[in-house]
Amino acid sequence: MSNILEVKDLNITFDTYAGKVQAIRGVSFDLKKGETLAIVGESGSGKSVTTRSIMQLLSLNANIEEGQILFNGQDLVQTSEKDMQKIRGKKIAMIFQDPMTSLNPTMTIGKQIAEPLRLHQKMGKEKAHARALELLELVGLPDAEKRMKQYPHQFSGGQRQRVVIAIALACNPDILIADEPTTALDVTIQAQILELMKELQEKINTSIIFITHDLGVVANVADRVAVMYAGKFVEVGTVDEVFYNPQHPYTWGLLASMPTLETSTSLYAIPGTPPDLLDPPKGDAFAPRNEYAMKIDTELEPPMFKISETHYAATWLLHEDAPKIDPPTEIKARQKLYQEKYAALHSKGGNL
Amino acid sequence: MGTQENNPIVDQNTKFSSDMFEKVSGSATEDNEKISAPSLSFLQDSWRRLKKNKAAVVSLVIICIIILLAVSAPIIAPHNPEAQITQHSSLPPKIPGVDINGLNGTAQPGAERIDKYAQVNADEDVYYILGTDSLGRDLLSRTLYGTRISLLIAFVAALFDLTIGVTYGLISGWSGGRVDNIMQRILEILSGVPNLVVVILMILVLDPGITSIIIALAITGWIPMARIVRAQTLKLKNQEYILAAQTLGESPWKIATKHLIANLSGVIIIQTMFSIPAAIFFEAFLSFIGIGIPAPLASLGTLISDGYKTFRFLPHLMWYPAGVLCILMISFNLLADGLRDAFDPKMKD
Amino acid sequence: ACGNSDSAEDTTSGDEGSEGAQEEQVLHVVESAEIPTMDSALTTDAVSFNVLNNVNEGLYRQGQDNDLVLGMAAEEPEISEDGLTYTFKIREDAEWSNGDPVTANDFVYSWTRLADPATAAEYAYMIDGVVKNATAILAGEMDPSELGVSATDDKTLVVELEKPVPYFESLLTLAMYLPQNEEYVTEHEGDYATNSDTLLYNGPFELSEWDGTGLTWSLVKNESYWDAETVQLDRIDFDVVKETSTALNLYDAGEVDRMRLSGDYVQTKQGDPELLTEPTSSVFYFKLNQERNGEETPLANENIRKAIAMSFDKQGFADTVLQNGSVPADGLVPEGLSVDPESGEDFREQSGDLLSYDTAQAADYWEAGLEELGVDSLTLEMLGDDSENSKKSLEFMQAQLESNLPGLSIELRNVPFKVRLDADTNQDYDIQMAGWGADYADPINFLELFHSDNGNNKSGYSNEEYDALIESAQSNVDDMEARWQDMLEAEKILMDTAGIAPIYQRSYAVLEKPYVKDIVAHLTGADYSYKWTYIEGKE
Amino acid sequence: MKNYMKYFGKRVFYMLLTLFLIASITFFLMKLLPGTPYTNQEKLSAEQIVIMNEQYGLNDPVPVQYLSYIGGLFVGDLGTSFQFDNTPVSQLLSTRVGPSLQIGFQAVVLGTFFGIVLGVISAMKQNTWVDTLSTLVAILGRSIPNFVFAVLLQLVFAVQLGWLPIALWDGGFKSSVLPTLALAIAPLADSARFIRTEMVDVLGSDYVELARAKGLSRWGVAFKHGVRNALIPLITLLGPMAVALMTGSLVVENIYAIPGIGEQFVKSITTNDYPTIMGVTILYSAMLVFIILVVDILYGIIDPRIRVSSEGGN
Amino acid sequence: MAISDEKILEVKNLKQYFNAGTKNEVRAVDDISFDIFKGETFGLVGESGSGKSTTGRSIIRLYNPTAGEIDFEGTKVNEISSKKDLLQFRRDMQMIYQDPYASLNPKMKIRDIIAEGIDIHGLAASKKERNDRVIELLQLVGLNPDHASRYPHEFSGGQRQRIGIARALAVKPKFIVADEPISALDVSIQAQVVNLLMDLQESQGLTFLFIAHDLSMVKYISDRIGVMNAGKLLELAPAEEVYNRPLHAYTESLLSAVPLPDPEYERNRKRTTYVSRISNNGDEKLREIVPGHFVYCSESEVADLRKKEASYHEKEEKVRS
Ligand SMILES: Nc1ncnc2c1ncn2[C@@H]1O[C@H](COP(=O)(O)OP(=O)(O)OP(=O)(O)O)[C@@H](O)[C@H]1O
Ligand SMILES: Nc1ncnc2c1ncn2[C@@H]1O[C@H](COP(=O)(O)OP(=O)(O)OP(=O)(O)O)[C@@H](O)[C@H]1O
Ligand SMILES: [Mg+2]
Ligand SMILES: [Mg+2]
Repeated sequence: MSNILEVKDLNITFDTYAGKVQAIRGVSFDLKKGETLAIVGESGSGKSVTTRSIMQLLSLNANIEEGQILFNGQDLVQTSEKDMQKIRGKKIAMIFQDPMTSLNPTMTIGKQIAEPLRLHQKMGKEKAHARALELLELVGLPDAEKRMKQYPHQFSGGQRQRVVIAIALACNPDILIADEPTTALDVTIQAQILELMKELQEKINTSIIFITHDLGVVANVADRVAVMYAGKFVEVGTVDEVFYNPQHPYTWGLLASMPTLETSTSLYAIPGTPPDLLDPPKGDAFAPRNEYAMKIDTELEPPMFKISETHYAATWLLHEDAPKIDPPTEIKARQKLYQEKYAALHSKGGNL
Repeated sequence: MGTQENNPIVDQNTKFSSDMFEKVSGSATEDNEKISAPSLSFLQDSWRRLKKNKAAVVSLVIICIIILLAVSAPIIAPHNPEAQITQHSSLPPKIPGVDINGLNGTAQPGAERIDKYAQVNADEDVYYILGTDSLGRDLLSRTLYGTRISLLIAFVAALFDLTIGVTYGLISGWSGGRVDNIMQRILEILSGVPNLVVVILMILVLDPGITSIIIALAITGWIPMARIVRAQTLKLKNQEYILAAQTLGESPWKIATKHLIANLSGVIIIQTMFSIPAAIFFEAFLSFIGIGIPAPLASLGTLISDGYKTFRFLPHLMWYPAGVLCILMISFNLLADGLRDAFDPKMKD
Repeated sequence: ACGNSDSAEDTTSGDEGSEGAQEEQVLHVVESAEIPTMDSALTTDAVSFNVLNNVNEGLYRQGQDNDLVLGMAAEEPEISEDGLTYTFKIREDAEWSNGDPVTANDFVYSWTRLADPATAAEYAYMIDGVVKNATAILAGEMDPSELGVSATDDKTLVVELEKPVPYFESLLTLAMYLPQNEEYVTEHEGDYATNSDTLLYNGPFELSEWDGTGLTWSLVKNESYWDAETVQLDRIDFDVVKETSTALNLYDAGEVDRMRLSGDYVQTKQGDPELLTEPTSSVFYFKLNQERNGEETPLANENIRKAIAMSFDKQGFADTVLQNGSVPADGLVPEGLSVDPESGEDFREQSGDLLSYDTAQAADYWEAGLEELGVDSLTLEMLGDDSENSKKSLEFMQAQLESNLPGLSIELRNVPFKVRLDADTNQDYDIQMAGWGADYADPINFLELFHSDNGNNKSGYSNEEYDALIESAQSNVDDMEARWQDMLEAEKILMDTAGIAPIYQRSYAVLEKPYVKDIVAHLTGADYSYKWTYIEGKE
Repeated sequence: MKNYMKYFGKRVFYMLLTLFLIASITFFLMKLLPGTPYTNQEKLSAEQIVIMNEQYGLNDPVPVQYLSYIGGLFVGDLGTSFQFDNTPVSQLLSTRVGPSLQIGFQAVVLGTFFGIVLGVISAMKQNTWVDTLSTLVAILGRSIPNFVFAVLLQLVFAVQLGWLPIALWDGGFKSSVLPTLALAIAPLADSARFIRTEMVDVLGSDYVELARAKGLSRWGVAFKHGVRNALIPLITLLGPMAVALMTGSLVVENIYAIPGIGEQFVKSITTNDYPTIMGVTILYSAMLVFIILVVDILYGIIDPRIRVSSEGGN
Repeated sequence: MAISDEKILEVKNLKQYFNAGTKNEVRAVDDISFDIFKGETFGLVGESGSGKSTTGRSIIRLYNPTAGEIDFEGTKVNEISSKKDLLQFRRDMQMIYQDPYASLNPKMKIRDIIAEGIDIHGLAASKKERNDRVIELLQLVGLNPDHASRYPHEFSGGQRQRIGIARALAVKPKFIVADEPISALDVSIQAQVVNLLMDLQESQGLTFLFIAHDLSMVKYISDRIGVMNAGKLLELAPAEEVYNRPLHAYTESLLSAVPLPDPEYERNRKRTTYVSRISNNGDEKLREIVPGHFVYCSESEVADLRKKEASYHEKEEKVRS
């Protein structure tokens, strides 16, 4: 599979009165044609900023300090605004995180969905309308015909979110960036939407970057998963690798924090607060909250340690000199499952 | 996957001394509480941003200078603004030592350029920096005094706009329903009854002077502001953050002052800035029909209104006062824009 | 040179081709206001007077030398011994523009209409006290048909007067004394004289393209006018332009041939041969109010009044403020209005300069006055209109009075015209700048204003001797010279006691293209006659 | 729909009520004006005035005059002008209002259009020289009175360049150009400034970002999504301003010698031409209350979150 | 957990229609009734657009109900008129808004946003106390103290949501309507916030109306759960009941769609879909099937539902044994 998108050493800061917020600190990743990359991670770790930078839609006080964003080999950071317009919405579409404020309060929903169609597909008024209607139905809005004429404030949170999804899907983009697209949806509709995305992917080989906090959803949609913490990717791997064989203590913490339908005791939460990105700590940013922290963590930033061809994690625990530690039981259970599967696969000679 | 090539600071196989891998304990409680920057209030923040805006700062300085000049008019005015030297009537500007047409005491009423000062046999040392009017009064002195009055008018107009206008609009828009209906109908009536009729009736009962101007402004000057504030209030009052403030128990008055005004500041500032020249010329009109500033006092407004009739052959009579007014208005507006931007946290620092 | 004057070029070249040397007899003038009405009984303003004077004709009209010439009257009237009955013969060849002959009844009808209170004619007072029974009719005490005017036949008009009126003939040139065609007026009841299609003409021109409220109209030559051969202009186009600068631009661009100029604009044309001065019979003066709110004002003191009247530089005022050729006035009656019936000398010339500018004398009077009042300073209010000129005038006067009369301070009050009149009516002012324009060419028209009982006095001025002289001059037709002397005497008294403080007699500054010839300007009644006007030398 | 009709009906009722109040207040105030309506008042004697007042019914007590005037209104009779004898006020209005309407309308359309464009450009190029320039234009437009512009335009485009007529109304387009330009300054300045300030807010909002994510150009976003959201303050001011402009401006009409209503109105007040004062006032306020109703309805159309019809009240 | 049997909130036959009486009428909430007890967490789940937020907003008096009644601590919410009572009500009941960004004034600093309630109700004696409290709240929700001097647009989605939570907590209310309060938070911070909320509930007897989509979280936090669809309350029962013995078809379909953090499971999941039935005889309403477990159904269905409920018990027995 070829890479449709490559992000190389991206560094983004924000000017604020208090100083420069170092929101993205050297993020690199690639996205293959037709795959779904899920980004999970701490709130405020830079997921949205990363994806916005792909769209070249950062806020006024943002600076891309360094890095390249190669879309089919073209560096979007250097791309002119005019050329970006031809990419946005058509080749790369984005579902914004905040569906409530993302819709123009003074324009009917129908018009807003039809807009990219008319712009990129040069559809006539009626055709665009018909297609918009179809899209609304696809995202599961009942009474779509009537809804087309309504304004955003007449929609519930989830309904608006679906409208935003419809807009993003309108032009069958090459890359779909979905920033927490289903947070406001109930599980049945969420499932429908996820299926819709998968269909799209199958049909036109769209690549998807999917940001979510719902690890269940990640498990459902992702081919690969990236875990972000404090402006960095700390672990990247296939969905099985990350869920069944997580290596980074932060990933462990995440998996452990999830309640299941059976949980009844107090939830596990990673202790401490995320670092201040105005002045990121020396060494591993996660160290202060890491119960397995070592001296080196407070002094040197860990590199990405390779675990398999597809699996990397940035923690000194993977260093060959690091002491072998005992992950939480929940993680051990997962790893056990992984080893079983891995062994089974290995014996069959299959691929993960 | 190219990640590892770009990211690492050290290679993953580098060797370290073993103590590096010793566990450190209690790290989770590391103190995160340092406050890295002094925290500023919204206003302080705005002020800081304003200071960074060059145009606004320059404007502020210019305004201060003009105010200072106007206030000290009695000290610095070179002539008595009311003294008529009829022989020296309608003299063009003359600045000693400057020989630029328009500033050297010559004028071109017909085909030829003539030295007006020589024509009236003025002494060598007689000069009027901005020229004189048709009664031989020094325009510079009149402009200085006029600026004083116009600044006062500007202040009064702004005050009414910001008090009556904004309050009326807020109450009307916020209350909605019947209150709004009645308040809006009152505005319609106020603006429907011809101004001139009211003003003429005022002549009959009021003496000319500042009080009359203030009353006249109080009757109508603030209406556009009230309308605009009401409209914006209608727009904002259903915003989620206003609802949030309501559910916190914020009183309507506080919602108005804390939430609405901050978000209305743009239009309020602009409308205020527009109502200032409007008031200045309204005053000129009032003076003209007898209830403004009594002659021979002049304001910028009256100077301009009188001057425009003759601006083709006595251009200085209009352009200098108009120039002062424009500089004043431009400065006010650039400052206002600066304020508007300063109040907008989304502006880039 | 500039290539967009195509329309102008087209017409001139066309004319040249067809008519050769014969010039286009078209005049284009600027007017200052709309025509409010063309009903000669109702009209009150200069603009309609002017048009009426050129489209209609009364028994007399003002001639080229401002003398009285016969109009509709075929010959001078027969006047009875007692001076109370006039018998006029109407011209045989006088015709209305619809072909009807002008008859004696047309006068009877229009005068009766004027006197009928139901007409509500503002200028009815011009007939009041003149034609017999007019006063009673106006008061509603008598039927209009009782008016002392009758047609003995189609062409003979008999007029009976209430009392002898020395200036009766000069009244007959005025608009309200114009004839009206009864049949036509009754036929157009409701819209008579509201536009150029509902009017009849018996004068040198006909009005056309006037829609009743518009800013343009034209006069075209009336071919059925009895003296049509004298009339040379084919057409006069009027445009109302209220803004002098605009009019000036139009004039400079050659789009209009004649306009009035005001104030500051005059200086731009100083020395230009096209700038003319046109004297008028309007005199401006300060009314000095002696009694305000039932109390005497300092102006009740004669010395104070005199001091004020002599303390301002009238020439300086005319030169710096008015700039239009107006001349200082040292008496009430304007120059050029009328002449001594015996010597032919002008009233003004005979009467002389009675209250001239003299600061030294003024200061003396001032001292004396203050002493009599027992004060050493005074504050007086000066009232004037809100017109631009008036404002500047008052400012000038304020500076003059204050600098020449130590201890005097003047507060200025410029108010709209009606407000000033209101203050005048209520005698609620100290010093007021006012003026009077002649209705007809007789000094009495001015002098009677300050008779104690005159509605216009309103300044508390009252002088028995003066009143007696005025009363005798009002009705004396027997001895015109004695009457003249009375009037001279009266003005002297008014000036000696400084009942008013005269300022200036107004002139208009006018721009007129050199090729415009013989526009006759009048001092009383209508401003202009175009009957003799022609164009010559326009290339 | 039913609600809407009900609201509309109610508003029309209030409109008429407001109009009635304006007319009544004006009537009584106007009667307090000093002097008589007679042009030649100065020369009339007191008796003469009484006679004439009688003729015109001005001797009746004011309430009686009021009732008879209002009575006349109901049968569409606005009375007869004093300035133009015998001319019904309705006729005066109908001949005079045309040019004022035309010029005022042209000015509003022109000024608003270019004002919006200027405002949008300003907002898009915030804090650049373009922005400063457009700010200057707008401020000068508001700080220099329109009569100065009128005279300047006349001087430059008519006298010096000779492109357009100096003055004199012929009903054609050419003679309306300069007065239109002179009057357009005010709506231009207002539009430019208010659009700018609102646009700056709007351009920072999420939906503008989404619109850009759709691939719209910055300008496309500004015009398609921005302007409408920035219109509220503009139409608020523009409504009454349009009425004011369309009912004439004294100075501009005088400068260009236009037979408009503005100059007549001022004259009618200074000459106590009662029927004309009332006629113009009623015309003006009818347009005003109507425009304000339109503006109120536009609020809801421009921004559906504003529903003026709703009972409100918190 | 200390749940009393004292009702803190009673919702009776609440109807909330938008554009009532027009052809655009939306029956956002259509005749629902439920009670919330002091100290409990009442979870509200359901289809997107089913009227959950509207219910919450009606409770906190942002809307005037079209019909029905809402009693808070015994008084009718919509009839509170005296200033003092209203202020008290505003303090006792708070809301965490679904849309965190829109509910933050863009021109106010976070410090002032959070302190607004403190100021209104006079909960801080000095400027310092106010500031300390703001910092304390920020830390409670996992934000940095120096975030206090930033503006809303400078935050990530999850951070904004936490600001909203901090604001609601600032006035120490008795009752919080939490409308999807943690949807934008990463799981660790979710856990932290949920723990915090539950601690507060423990220590201060707080009551929650907790609207959410994440069923595992709802189940974890709630005592009782209501399931909504199309403006109606379809099922109402203790959390365990709803999860283990769902009776309404819609509830079952919801449960079948809950995603789990297990790729293998997800690849093989089967959802049951719910097709809304058109009610035919109109006597459908919330009926108590077993004590404490209500289902929206018609009289005729009650027997079947009871059977279904019993069958769950049998199954459980089997598993146990
Ligand atoms: N305009 C801005 N000015 C200053 N800081 C900003 C700005 N926008 C974002 N940030 C900061 O950048 C960091 C990353 O934000 P981002 O929105 O990418 O987070 P996220 O990973 O999407 O979090 P969430 O899951 O909560 O949405 C945050 O700490 C945020 O406070
Ligand atoms: N102002 C309004 N005008 C018209 N309809 C509205 C309005 N507000 C909400 N609605 C409609 O009411 C219904 C219920 O909306 P509500 O916001 O309560 O849903 P919700 O259950 O909170 O959904 P979500 O989970 O998506 O937030 C929706 O169908 C919505 O379209
Ligand atoms: Mg985000
Ligand atoms: Mg909701």
